[in-house]
Amino acid sequence: MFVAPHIEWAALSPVLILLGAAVIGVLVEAFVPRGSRRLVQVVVAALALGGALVAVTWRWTVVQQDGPSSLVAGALREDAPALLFQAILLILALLALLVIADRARGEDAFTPTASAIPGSEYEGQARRAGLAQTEVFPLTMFAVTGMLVFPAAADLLTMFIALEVLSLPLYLLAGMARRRRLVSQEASLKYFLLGAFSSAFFLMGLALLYGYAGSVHLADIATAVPLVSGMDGLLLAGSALVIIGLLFKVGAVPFHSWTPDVYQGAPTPITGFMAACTKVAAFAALLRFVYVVTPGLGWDLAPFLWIVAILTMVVGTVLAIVQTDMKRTLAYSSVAHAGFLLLGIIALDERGISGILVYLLAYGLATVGAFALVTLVRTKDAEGNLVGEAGHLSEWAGLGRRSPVLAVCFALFLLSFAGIPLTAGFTGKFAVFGAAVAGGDWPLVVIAVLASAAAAFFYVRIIVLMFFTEPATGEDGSATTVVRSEGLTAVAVVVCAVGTVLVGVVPTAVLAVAAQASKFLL
Amino acid sequence: MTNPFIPILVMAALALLMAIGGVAASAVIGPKRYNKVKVDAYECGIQPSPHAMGMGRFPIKYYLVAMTFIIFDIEVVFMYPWAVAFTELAMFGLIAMLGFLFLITVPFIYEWRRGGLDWD
Amino acid sequence: MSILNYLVLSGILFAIGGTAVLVRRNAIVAFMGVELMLNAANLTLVTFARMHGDLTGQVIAFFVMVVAAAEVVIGLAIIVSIFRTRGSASLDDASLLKS
Amino acid sequence: MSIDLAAILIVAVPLASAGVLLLLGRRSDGWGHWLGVLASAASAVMAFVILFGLLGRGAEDRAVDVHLFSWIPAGELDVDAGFLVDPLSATFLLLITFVGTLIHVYAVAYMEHDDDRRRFFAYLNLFIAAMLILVLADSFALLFVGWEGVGLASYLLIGFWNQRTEYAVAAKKAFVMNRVGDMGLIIAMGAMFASIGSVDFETVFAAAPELSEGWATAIGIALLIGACGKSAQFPLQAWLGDAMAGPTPVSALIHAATMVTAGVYLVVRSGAIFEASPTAQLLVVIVGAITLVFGAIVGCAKDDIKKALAASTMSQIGYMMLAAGLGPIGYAFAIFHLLTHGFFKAGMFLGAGSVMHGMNDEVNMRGFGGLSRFMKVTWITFGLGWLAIIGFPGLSGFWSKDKIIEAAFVGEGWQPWVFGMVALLAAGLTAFYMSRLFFMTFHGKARWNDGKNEAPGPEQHPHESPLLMTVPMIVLAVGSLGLGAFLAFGDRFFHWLEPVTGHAEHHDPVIPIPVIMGATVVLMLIGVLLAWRQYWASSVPLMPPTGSVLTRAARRDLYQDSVNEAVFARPGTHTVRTLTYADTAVVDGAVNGLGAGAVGLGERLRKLQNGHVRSYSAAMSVGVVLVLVIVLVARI
Repeated sequence: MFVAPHIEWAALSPVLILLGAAVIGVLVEAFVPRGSRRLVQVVVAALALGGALVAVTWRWTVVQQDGPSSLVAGALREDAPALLFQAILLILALLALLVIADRARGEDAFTPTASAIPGSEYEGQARRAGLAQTEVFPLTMFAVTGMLVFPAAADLLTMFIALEVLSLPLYLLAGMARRRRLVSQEASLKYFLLGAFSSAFFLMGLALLYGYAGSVHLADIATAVPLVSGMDGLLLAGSALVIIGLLFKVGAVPFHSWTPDVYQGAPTPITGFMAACTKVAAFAALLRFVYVVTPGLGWDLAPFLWIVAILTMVVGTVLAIVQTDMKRTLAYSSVAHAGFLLLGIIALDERGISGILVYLLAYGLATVGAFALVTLVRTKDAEGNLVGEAGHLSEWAGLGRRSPVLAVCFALFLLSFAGIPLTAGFTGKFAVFGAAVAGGDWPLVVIAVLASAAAAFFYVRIIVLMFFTEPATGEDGSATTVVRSEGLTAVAVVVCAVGTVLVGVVPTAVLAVAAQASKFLL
Repeated sequence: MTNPFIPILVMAALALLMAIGGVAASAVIGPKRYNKVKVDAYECGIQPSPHAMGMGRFPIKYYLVAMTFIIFDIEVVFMYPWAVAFTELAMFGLIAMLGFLFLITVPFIYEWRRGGLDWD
Repeated sequence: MSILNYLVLSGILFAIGGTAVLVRRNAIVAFMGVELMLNAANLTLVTFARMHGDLTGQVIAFFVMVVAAAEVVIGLAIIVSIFRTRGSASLDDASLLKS
Repeated sequence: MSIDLAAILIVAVPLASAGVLLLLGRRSDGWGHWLGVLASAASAVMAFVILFGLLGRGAEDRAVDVHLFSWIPAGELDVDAGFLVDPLSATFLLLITFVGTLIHVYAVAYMEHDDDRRRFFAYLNLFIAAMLILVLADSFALLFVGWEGVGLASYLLIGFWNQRTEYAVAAKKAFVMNRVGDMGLIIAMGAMFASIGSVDFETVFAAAPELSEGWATAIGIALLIGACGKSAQFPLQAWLGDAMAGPTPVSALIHAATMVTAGVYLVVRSGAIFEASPTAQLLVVIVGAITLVFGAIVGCAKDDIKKALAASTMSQIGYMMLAAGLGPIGYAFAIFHLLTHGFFKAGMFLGAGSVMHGMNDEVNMRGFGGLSRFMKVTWITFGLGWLAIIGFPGLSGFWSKDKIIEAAFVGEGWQPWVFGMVALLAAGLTAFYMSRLFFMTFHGKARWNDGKNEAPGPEQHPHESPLLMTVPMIVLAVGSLGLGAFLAFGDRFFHWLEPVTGHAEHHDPVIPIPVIMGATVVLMLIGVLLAWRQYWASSVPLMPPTGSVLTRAARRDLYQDSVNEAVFARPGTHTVRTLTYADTAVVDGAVNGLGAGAVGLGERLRKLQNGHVRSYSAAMSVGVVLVLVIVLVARI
């Protein structure tokens, strides 16, 4: 009755490497003395991400030769798009890791004692002792593991588990900011509660689809679509709920309300990591679900997806315009980007897949880079003590004159967000909008173009603020200052900037690879 | 053939009888002397915290143990289906279960080394 | 007994859970609402497993239980730490982040 | 050197120079400006290499496609980046690099006391490179890259003195209005892609004649919107006046000679599309005609010398637009006028800069007067520019403008009469306001404080500018004087452009040509005479006459002045006011309205984000329920 499944160890190697690193990370916490933990953790994590990237590249060549295959009794699917999504994820995670590990001014972005009461004597002692919450690294590794499984998940159960594996560490990481502990904890609570709420919907959708098809394999559900009649309700409601669960993760309206609060409250390096990587993973899963299961339902799900896409673009853009906090502005802009990406999902076209791949790469590079820069801009009080990150937009005024390099990089990322030609963002928008046009979704593209024109307004506003406005000093004598990174953040920013320019100026290679990857999904 | 549920019904009736009977008997027979310890809330034998919600120290250890318990207890749920299919899965199943147990042990070691199990 | 009854029951449980999340102020109770929703899904899964004569649904239910347990642990950790900071587990108090 | 290599170098050199200047930062402060000049000069040399390369070929092979690389090769969305060198783009190359180099030289002296001179030159070089990409592009996609590039450079240069808030605001206004135009271009590209499946010139223009009229009109109107944004044409003209906040060399190069003419270039280049849609063509002519009159009226009322020149630029581009909308018959005239205008207007802007240089950055013409004695070179060069723009027989402007007026009279029905009369009338207006500007600045009594008279303000010591500034002005003045005649002689310029613009059949205007010519000259003379009476022969009040306290002598002249004001200036002011109002209320309103609407909507939506988890989950639940209803109801 039960048959032992065949395990394709080689194909699982990227996931296994990361999982192994995460487990080793936990053991390091247990056995390595406090002083050397951080170094060991960073090295283990970086090696694991690099190793996984190599493994993914190797699997890519194998898949190019032998074609896609199913793994572990159909739980996972190894095909070109999945591998490419994983590669993008690993690159972005590696860059984000550099930012997470950076200790500008000898302090990382995380509280030394997440469990202590903020402002308590114990916390003060821990800070003075220079303690560090190095659990951040194994948690990050677990999250990346979940993300890596997400694009390849070929059944809903695997998808659900991967969703939880990537979410649970993020809930914790969101609450570990060094400064503004209350806000950080609140972000954590909100993220957790709403995340759990949305996964309940996902699970209910899973159950309904199981009831409809008698299986949770995406391929089985897809084949059942034309066959089983009389239970359309189950199928449609199930698909809708599963899609809603995924839309929550990508931050689409009206399931976006956690995004601004969590992005603002979480430690900034984590915000960058989660904004970039979660979005990549969730879109990968959404893409697979929509393209494999629901092509036959296009007509029924289209109104829903159209409305969500339009709302997401409009609400994200409009709310970004009225924000006064830098991280919140970027959060809403990420909501708007989710809307643009949904165009590629709706297109239901091969080009949609490659478009989304390119767009996500462009968006991810700019996001990691932008948040990395946000970590470096700090407020200084009248006595010259660093108080925390400069969150309010007005504090960014005149930055162009004080740290031109930083400001120029930030402007570059903003221009990429805005989709100005010769930046990666333009290539991405071009690819996605092109796919949507080819899919015949003209009205959506018109709205998207209008929304991105309006969005350019607030990106430009920030650039104007940085370059053409006098730096302001607060009433209490506080001022904005830029701290020197330990070097890691600088490396990450430079890589992101170079990547953004390269993908914008010579997108040929990236587009070619993405086009290759869009061929055999299913 | 009698209904297979009858033994369960009988079990339930007996359990009910014991529960109600015990309380009733102590109410009828037992001596009635009250003191502070008796009227206090019962918290698994530890000193009840004075005002659980609000002022005073929060019994964080208690929650820690509860969480540890929940997670390790629930993981065991996977052993039941494994036990059912043990023969068919044979060596593969054994190795897989050992791997699973190892993975469970890792956080246990972490908790132990970081002092999560020290009571004070 | 018809399969439909179980489905209706799980639907009701799901709705009760959802309502609890929406109306209860206490973070722990709201969270219990989420757990109730997960269990409603479990009931659905088991019901369908029965209907299809297939074990997948039951196996999934096991997985869901474990995931729910993990969620409980993390959720409690977050709620406890925020409670210790603020002395309250009310969701409405946690509204520093807005607009 | 081959044309291919020259075409690549002409862009690469200024781009590299800009990069070096920006990257080296303060380290290159000492010599950065000369590097900028050299880079621009090198481009000019390349432009001549290209010119002679093309002249060495037969008229038919004067089109070289330089393939650079495959930019976005995504299936059907195949976009190659390449340069197209043909007589039209070569003409622009010469204009941009030649005038650009002169202005670079001028700016070395003009910006001497600015700490950020190096950065200024970096931006100028960046502008040159972007503008060259714009005119060299062989597809709308690459053209768009240049289009955005010049927009960016213009934005950076307008806001160069960004320490002053109003300048930064002006820069932003220019940027936002340009974005409206850019949207037009993007939409045009989208429509091209939808209807033709490509955005490169060759394919699009080959397919244009077969295009259905609906598509052609849609693309044409979208392109026109793009052109209006960049060329400050009605109704997107408002930014140009404010753009004068930038340093004067910028106004000369970008906002007179080159960038603002990009719209005309776009319309001429896309001629094939406009020819497929008479509606779009008519719209181009109407837009040109409206701007022509609009700019002229505004020019009559402005007291700020740079703003008056800006209004005149707007008006002259209106001429070019009008010509470009007339079809093949007008293309060559439009480009011809663009070329001569590039010279005389740049020369006048430099002259204005020279005047400001000598007058402590004063821009109010009511505070000038009688400067001809103090700035001989400036006076003469500016005078030549003035004669050229009013169309004085023999000078550059005469040849180019007259052709346009004649062409406007060609056609059937009401159109030649209306557009012809507008073009004719505007020639008179042009003569009036340019003479007003010239006389108010250089002639009449000195109205500035020379230490002896009772004029208010600090004492002024007007002086001629250094050689570095006067030499470029002289060169441009020579161009204003002779370029028109040189090119018009034997129609050589029109033959040169023929491979691009196509051969235009000769048509007779509805009025005989000598009559038109005569009328033009008469109107011109009337305009000059009126201006002479008002601004030279009689004294000009220091304050604009409305509601100001004036000296007794000025008060006596007020009557005369107000007649003049009533005839020209007051309606002008009123029209300007109304138009400005319409501009603020309608166009800015639309732009701001979009912004304000978004902000209002945002403020409302913001309330939903109240920080309470429970309302977030409520929003999600409502979403879920709605989704289920939509999905399930759609099924039933």
